[in-house]
Amino acid sequence: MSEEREFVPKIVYFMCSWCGTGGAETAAAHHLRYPENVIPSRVNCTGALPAVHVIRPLIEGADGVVISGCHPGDCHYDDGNFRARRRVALVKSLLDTLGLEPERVWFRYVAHGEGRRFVDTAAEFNDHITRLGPNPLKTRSDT
Amino acid sequence: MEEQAFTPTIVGFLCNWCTYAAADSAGVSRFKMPPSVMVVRVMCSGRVDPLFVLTAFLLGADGVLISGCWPGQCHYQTGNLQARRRTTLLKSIFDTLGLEMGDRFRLSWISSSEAPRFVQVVKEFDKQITDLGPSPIQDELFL
Amino acid sequence: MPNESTVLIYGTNLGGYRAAYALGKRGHKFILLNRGSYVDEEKYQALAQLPLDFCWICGHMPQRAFKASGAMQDCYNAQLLAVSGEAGHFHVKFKKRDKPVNNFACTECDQCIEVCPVEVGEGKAIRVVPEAGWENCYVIDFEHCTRCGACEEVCPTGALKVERPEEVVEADVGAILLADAFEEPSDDDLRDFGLGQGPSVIRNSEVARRSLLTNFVRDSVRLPSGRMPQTFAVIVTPHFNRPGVEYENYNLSVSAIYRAIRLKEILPEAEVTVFLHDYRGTGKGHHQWYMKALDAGVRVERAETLSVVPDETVEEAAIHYTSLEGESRTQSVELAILVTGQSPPSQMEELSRLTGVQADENGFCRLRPFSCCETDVDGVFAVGELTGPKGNPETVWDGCAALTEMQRYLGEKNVAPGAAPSLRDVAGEPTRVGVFICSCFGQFDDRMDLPGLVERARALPGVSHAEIIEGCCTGPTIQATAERIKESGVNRVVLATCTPLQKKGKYDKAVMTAGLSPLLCEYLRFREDVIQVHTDPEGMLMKSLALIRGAVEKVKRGRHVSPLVDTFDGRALVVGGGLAGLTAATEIAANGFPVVLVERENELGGQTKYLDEEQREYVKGLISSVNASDNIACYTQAKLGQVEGYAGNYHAVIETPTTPVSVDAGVIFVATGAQESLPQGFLYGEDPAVMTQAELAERMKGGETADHVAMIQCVGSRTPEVPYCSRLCCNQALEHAILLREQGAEVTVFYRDIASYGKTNYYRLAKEAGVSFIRFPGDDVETGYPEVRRNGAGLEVVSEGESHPADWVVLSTGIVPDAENNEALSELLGYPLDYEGFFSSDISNYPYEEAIKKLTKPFELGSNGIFPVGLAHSPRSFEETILTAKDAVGRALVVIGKNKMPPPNKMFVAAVHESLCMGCGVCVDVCPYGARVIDEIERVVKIRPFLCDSCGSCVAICPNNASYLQDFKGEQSVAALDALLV
Amino acid sequence: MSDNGIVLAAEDGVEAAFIGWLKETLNKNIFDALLIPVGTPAGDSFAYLLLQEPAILDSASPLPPVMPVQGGKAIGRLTMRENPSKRIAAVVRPCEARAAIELSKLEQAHLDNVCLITLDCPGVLPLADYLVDPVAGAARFKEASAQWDRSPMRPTCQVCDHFSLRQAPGCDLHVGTLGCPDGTAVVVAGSSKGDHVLEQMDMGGQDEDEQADFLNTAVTDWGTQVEQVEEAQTERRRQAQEDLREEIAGAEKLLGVFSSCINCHNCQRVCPVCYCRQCYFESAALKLPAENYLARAERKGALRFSPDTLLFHIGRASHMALSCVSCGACEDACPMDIPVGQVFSLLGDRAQKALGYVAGTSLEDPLPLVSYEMDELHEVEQPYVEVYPNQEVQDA
Amino acid sequence: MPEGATSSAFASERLQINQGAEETVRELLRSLLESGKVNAVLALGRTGGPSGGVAYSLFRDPEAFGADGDALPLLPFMPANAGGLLSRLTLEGPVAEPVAAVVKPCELRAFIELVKLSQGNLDNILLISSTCGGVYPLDMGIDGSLEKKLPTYWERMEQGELDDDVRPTCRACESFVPEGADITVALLGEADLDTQCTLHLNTERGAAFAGDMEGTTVSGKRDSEALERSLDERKAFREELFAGVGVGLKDLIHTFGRCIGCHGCKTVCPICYCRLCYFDSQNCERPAGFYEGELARKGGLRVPSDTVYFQLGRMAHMAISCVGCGMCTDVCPADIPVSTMFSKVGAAAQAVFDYQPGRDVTEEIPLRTFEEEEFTEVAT
Repeated sequence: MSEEREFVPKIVYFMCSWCGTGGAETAAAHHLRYPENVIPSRVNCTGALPAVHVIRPLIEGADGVVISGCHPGDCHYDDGNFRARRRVALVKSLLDTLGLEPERVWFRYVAHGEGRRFVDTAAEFNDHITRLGPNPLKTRSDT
Repeated sequence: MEEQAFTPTIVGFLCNWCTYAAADSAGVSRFKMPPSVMVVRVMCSGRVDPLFVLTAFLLGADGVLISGCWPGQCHYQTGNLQARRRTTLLKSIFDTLGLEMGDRFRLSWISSSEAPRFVQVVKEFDKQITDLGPSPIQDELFL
Repeated sequence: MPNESTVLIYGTNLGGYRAAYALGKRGHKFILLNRGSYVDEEKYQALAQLPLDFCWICGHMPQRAFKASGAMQDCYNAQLLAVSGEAGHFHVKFKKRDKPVNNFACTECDQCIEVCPVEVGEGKAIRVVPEAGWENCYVIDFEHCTRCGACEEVCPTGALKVERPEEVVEADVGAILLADAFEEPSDDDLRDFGLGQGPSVIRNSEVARRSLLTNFVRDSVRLPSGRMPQTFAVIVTPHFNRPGVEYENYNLSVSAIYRAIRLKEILPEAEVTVFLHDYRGTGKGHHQWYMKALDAGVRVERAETLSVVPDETVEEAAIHYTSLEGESRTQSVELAILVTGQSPPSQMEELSRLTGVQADENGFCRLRPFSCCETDVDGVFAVGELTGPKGNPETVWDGCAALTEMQRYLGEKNVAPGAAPSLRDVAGEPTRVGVFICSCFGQFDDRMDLPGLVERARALPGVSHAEIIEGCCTGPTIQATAERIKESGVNRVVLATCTPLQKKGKYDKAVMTAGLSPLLCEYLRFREDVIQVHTDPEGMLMKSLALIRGAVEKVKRGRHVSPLVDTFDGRALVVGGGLAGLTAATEIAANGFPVVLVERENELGGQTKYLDEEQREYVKGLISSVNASDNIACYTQAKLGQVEGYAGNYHAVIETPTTPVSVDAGVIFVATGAQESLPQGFLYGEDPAVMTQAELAERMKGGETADHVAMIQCVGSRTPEVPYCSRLCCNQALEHAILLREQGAEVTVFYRDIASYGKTNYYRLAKEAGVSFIRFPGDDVETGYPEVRRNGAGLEVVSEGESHPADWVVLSTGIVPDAENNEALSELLGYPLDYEGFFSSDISNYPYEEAIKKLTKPFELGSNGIFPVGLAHSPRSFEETILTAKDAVGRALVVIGKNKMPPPNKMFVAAVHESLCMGCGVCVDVCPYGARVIDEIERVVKIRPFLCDSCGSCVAICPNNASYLQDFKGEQSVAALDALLV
Repeated sequence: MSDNGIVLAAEDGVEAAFIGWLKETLNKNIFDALLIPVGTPAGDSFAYLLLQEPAILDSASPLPPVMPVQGGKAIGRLTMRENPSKRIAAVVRPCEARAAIELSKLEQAHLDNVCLITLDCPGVLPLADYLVDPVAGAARFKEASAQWDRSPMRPTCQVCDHFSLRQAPGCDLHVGTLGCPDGTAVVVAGSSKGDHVLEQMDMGGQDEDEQADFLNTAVTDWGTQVEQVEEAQTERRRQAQEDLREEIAGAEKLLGVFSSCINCHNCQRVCPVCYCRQCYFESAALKLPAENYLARAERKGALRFSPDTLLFHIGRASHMALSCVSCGACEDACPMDIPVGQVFSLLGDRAQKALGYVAGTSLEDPLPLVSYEMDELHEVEQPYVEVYPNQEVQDA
Repeated sequence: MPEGATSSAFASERLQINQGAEETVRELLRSLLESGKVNAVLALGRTGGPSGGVAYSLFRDPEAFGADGDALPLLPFMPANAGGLLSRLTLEGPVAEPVAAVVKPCELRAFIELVKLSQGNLDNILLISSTCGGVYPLDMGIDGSLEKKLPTYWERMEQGELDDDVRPTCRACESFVPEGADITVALLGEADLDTQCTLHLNTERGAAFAGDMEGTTVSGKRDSEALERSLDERKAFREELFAGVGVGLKDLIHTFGRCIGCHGCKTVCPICYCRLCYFDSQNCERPAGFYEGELARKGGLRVPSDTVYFQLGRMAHMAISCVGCGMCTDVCPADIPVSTMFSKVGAAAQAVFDYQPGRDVTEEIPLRTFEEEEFTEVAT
């Protein structure tokens, strides 16, 4: 329990360079706050995020991975986010099958103007992961 | 009876500067020689990758002839000397494995002025291979 | 004396923005007069009009690039004072007052806000408006501002001046574009709907506004008391409002339906009723969404009249309405959402005084017949809502159509791109990474320990230099940074500053001035990702370091690649010689580009038989100008044989009756038209008294008439087989009905929904003319349609058991795509058809066409240089057909004929390690732009850099990293990821 | 599936009859060549031979006791760059045909001139077991397959539910033996290509109708039999996969499973649908400087080296699980007896289910990751219906 | 001469420690990590918990070498050739701070060979090796039989003998005495390995790192009788082994006939350093036309083909550098005696060029050099 409180998760937040990023910037312009331990990583499009890039952080030190891109129909590249959705489904299925806590991966649309939605996602996911506790893989030396 | 009928297939990797020239003038001067050698022109005997020889044999060549400039005369200084080492290695491999391919290929030095010697070598080699008969590799299905 | 090349754009509606974008891209200067005090004070018009709850239209404007290149001059608080001269040589006079904060000097450091002593509500007298996609605007609330000047003093770049002088500016322009903004009806206009009279009535635009930072969530509809309503009414107000007060833009019904569906998504238990008179979903996908709403359990109530009476205190409103059958009902809801239309433009009088343009009977700007944006005054154009209610596509198309129409008044392009700085190839140099951390003019110093960060950054492997810079977003600081990069002798750069989204251009400029390719650099959003969103110093330090570590690992592995250039063929190929094709051909030719026109039939003109005289004349005119033009080669009885290549480089073979002709072209217009669907049943073809609207028109021309005429709408439309509204039939039927009435005939219209649209409200006119309307249960297609029977000599129409005698039965039949032809062509061009069987809009139209961001998409090559126009694209009226053609031409004019065209993303394009590529083609399948193709000989994928928008889908789908983006290589991304997590 | 078919019959067993039939196809010049497993000279294994000499067929074995090379891979090697000009019949097991079909979707096989012929498959022995004593192995296999006893077969084969491709449109001809009277088998066509072959092979002879009736009864009997077994197998598979998941699920167990992996990547090299020339996990992307490894070692206290073992397995799954045909080749090739085959077919089944796809059963279905529906998979979208109540995000 | 073959590798200085070999090595490594003298240690260790397997790891935490730590530095097992791993570690440049590696002689030779090929970097790598009694085959590491074997193994080690169950390759290994190691742990033929142990500090670096271990420094001639004996035994076994694989085309095809084409031998071979093997490259992806041609010529051919081509070709590429580590045999799912074939061929070829792979980093790889006057008999 006391550990629970001390545990600060490492979280990678993949965001597309258009909406996801835009949401983060709107949040900043509004001086909305979110936890420091949520580390953003930009990709041009969620559709450009290889499955391996979601899996690797979960093995190499992240407690959770959250992915944000444009809303359906809003993708700067038309359908990248639809493809991303399938890829996330695949990764979640694999993790689930292997009992590796698919709930450590989140996929939520955030549009450019949606600063609040962005920080909420960061904060909500952070709390969610904090409740889940540390990712057992990240400290395993035999991965 | 079959023996006589047999005309070998010999692949000749000839160096552009010496042996190929020699073969050329041999042809120009209408020297008679067995038709068995299929000439492959290479810029230097040093270019002959051991895999060339292997490939030739596996694709059914009865013999392989590599020929370049005399030591010290290589257009590229030392290509032929490296060829010699490679050839040595390949021979050693064949011999260790008891593959008669060792006897089925030959490295020789023939300068551009030695057309007669070229004819000589070809005749000898052709004889040597004819005596050996068809390469057993040809009818192996499981290579 | 040559014509002026600059264009004056008055107002900021979507059409105006689009025109500005196209002008800038084409190379014309433009002056943007904004009545508002900042970039889009009027922005929410988009929200009122958009069915979606997100919007970033303005973000598509490369305004910084435009300003840098001198293409754009934007003026605020502007007012047009005088216009003199004539088309091509207007002299305009206007006054403007600059925004207190000059965005180009502003670093958005927020110090002004911090020092401002005046508290106003949550914020201060100076505040930031971040929603604007262009840039974060700092606006001063002059009501409360004390003019103390504290903000001016603290501004590090002198970007802020509280008092800006009002300036009067004069300019010479070749053309004037009136694009005054959409105007929402006032609360008073909506008084019948109880707006402002109680807590439980709200505008849809307000809901959208509330959703800005979150998208549409429960809180967007939460009642003032904090209670979550469970019963909703979504009301399309123009259907019930007083005449002339508000007009219905074409997507209003579907906006209401969309809102209802979203409500059901977030509150599945809620009762949602959409109140409208008719469902007027005339655009692509609209009918689909209607059906979806019904599936979602949304109740759609059709009413004749409707008013809302909210309770002043209790959060409840009573909807009083009369059903179509005339019985009056009342329904009480907790929240009524008003989907409102638009008011007639308030500026018309002023504008006609200044420019001489005329208002029409409804108070909108009058246009010349058969033109898209031409007003009565040569050289003066009007676009978007100013000229009448529209759908979003039409509004946006106006913009590019305007570009097409105004070409003839404009001189040579007057914007030349600046010379690119020469970059040095760093190959072979040992990697030296420089980390430059922005202090935002000392602003960040007290937010976190920058020197400490620099120390730790310097210690990272591969980093040879790290320092704090003042900034990299103002002229001087950009220069200074470039200098520092040069002096430090690094060959890789990590810039930790702020928003690349808005300032990438500036950072690129800095590093390129220093001779480095942006591929060797990474820009961190230090401010957005750390400074402004966090407080804990230690955590901030850790996070910054992680980000820098990641960036360093990325740039270490960056390689210099020099961008390629391609030429965009100036020729155009037009398939189809109907109205759309002829328009496109003539307009392209008029701009001096050669055109090849291919027509299937043996003469041009397409389906003219349904046209009236004027329209026929117009088409004839087009045909003769086609024949007259030296720029147009015309092949009749010909069809497209084969097509290869891509945007800017198409090679086609045309099969003619004689010999095949091979044609090179940069763009292809698909104008192959569509067909009238032939009715089945209803005794059509069996009884001469049963006819289609087209046939009716013929007969009426021949002077025939009848006593009792029955019309049946939606014959062969909005059925499972033809799942869309054919858009034209209703207006056509109504016009005929009115004419017949004038000749004294009794006219009864059997309908499901009267989807009439446009400025002229034929629906009302018809009713006033005494046409009677009978609705048949429309949503059940099987049993819904009335039955036509013989009754003695005459006929009878039986609907819901009731018989209605008729002499004529007129069937309003829809328009159906030429399926066979379209599929073949789609195959040939590799261009998709939409689910309706028409050629798709240039990009995916999810959730439906009004997802306007799609229409304003700035990536010109997104459609691979292929433009479906006219009926090939969707059912369109004569005028709209012309509009689609001129819009397409406008978009083509932006790229066509460019000799040295760099890839849209310069060096940031996709590439392939051919030695690893297996030629499996999955990347080809996922590429949204056809920027990749399999080389059948080598069995590897080749790139078409000019179609590549560098989304990276190819990278994600490629199993072994054979595909990569120049700035997103496998080795880069993995190393960077690891570094984030150390 | 077309109703076109024939009945094979011969005193000396189905295999002989089938081989005879194949010879006939060569003699009748219906095919120019066959691709079929043949015993190796040493007599200790089998290899796919491409042959046109009917004589060689005598040493051929349509259903060898082991699967040293996955037939799909063989077909892929043969046709990866182009369609062969000759008409080739490939006699392969169902899972091998499915692999070939996946490969053709990935442009790694060109099947226009290839006729896929599959047989009801009793499974194969684990390669290692067999190699201990090939002769005994062969006998064991013969005996077991005779009564469709899968117990000695590889684990993946024991729970195979696609042992008969009678329903798969991609497969051209299928030889049904399950439940057929001794010495007989039915040959049915799964495609027009197959139909065409049967028509050409139609020897006529007995009275058409009689033949037809005979055939129909034979086919129906066989069909019902197969369906029953399929049901049973599906159930076994479900059960086995449940148990397996129990054994491997969770970081602790999973790392136990892969703990003895020696990173030889044999599983990937022999996987028929892992078509990459160079695997991502051997590419430059994961070759990192020492400081990277050391930093990771520091965080974890130690770093298994070679690194990225788990990443390789999960990552590979992310690349191929959607095309996995559960052939078990990977497990045969694993020198460390890791149940890769079982794990991957578990991953494959579940992933394919999640995205509504069954690998290798149709040439038409698009690969799941190159296609999408606009309205699908909403379960992976994290719902956000209300502002998240959180002090931290309030304006400072 | 045999004498030199085994003793030339030792420096005269050696450190005698009154502690079992295992403990000594653990102790040494733990102290090196604790003191920060080394940044990490590459050594064998347990993976996947108690029921798990064994793999090499980069250890940072000294505790790994504590009494019940995960590390198993001297385990007679070889899940990978550490030479290849060291190459992977230092491929992009030397390690900044010292890293210690506990390797077997053949692994050490592989690393040296790779360094010659610019595939690795020796700087800052502290090489710890031992006189090697061979390792057990991989499959014994799976069923746990390895554990049971250990007592016998060490017993026979003390007697200077090899357990019959260690890999044939090891029993036929002539280079079981490490050359070029900074520290050599004397194991083979050393008495009371559980109570005492000798460290040979062959280099200054070795001395510097192991210097503060408690023990007595001894110098002067050491008795290498046991090693010599082992050498003779192994030589004898080697001849047997090599004689075991027949010669001639038929036998070659028989031997490799059951190859399943996984190329695992190449993947685990430390010397095969190519990122993309020639035999996996486009060069060996043939159009259907090629097979049809062959078919026309021979009436039938194996598909996938190139089995023999691959084996012979790979020999031509790496046999000259083959260190006979036996990984290839271990990994072969078809139980082909790959290593025997390759060592046999390699040994012969190396003899021809009088070359010993991995003996000395300054020794040129034969095919990268030549003599003006040599092999005159080959070329005529």
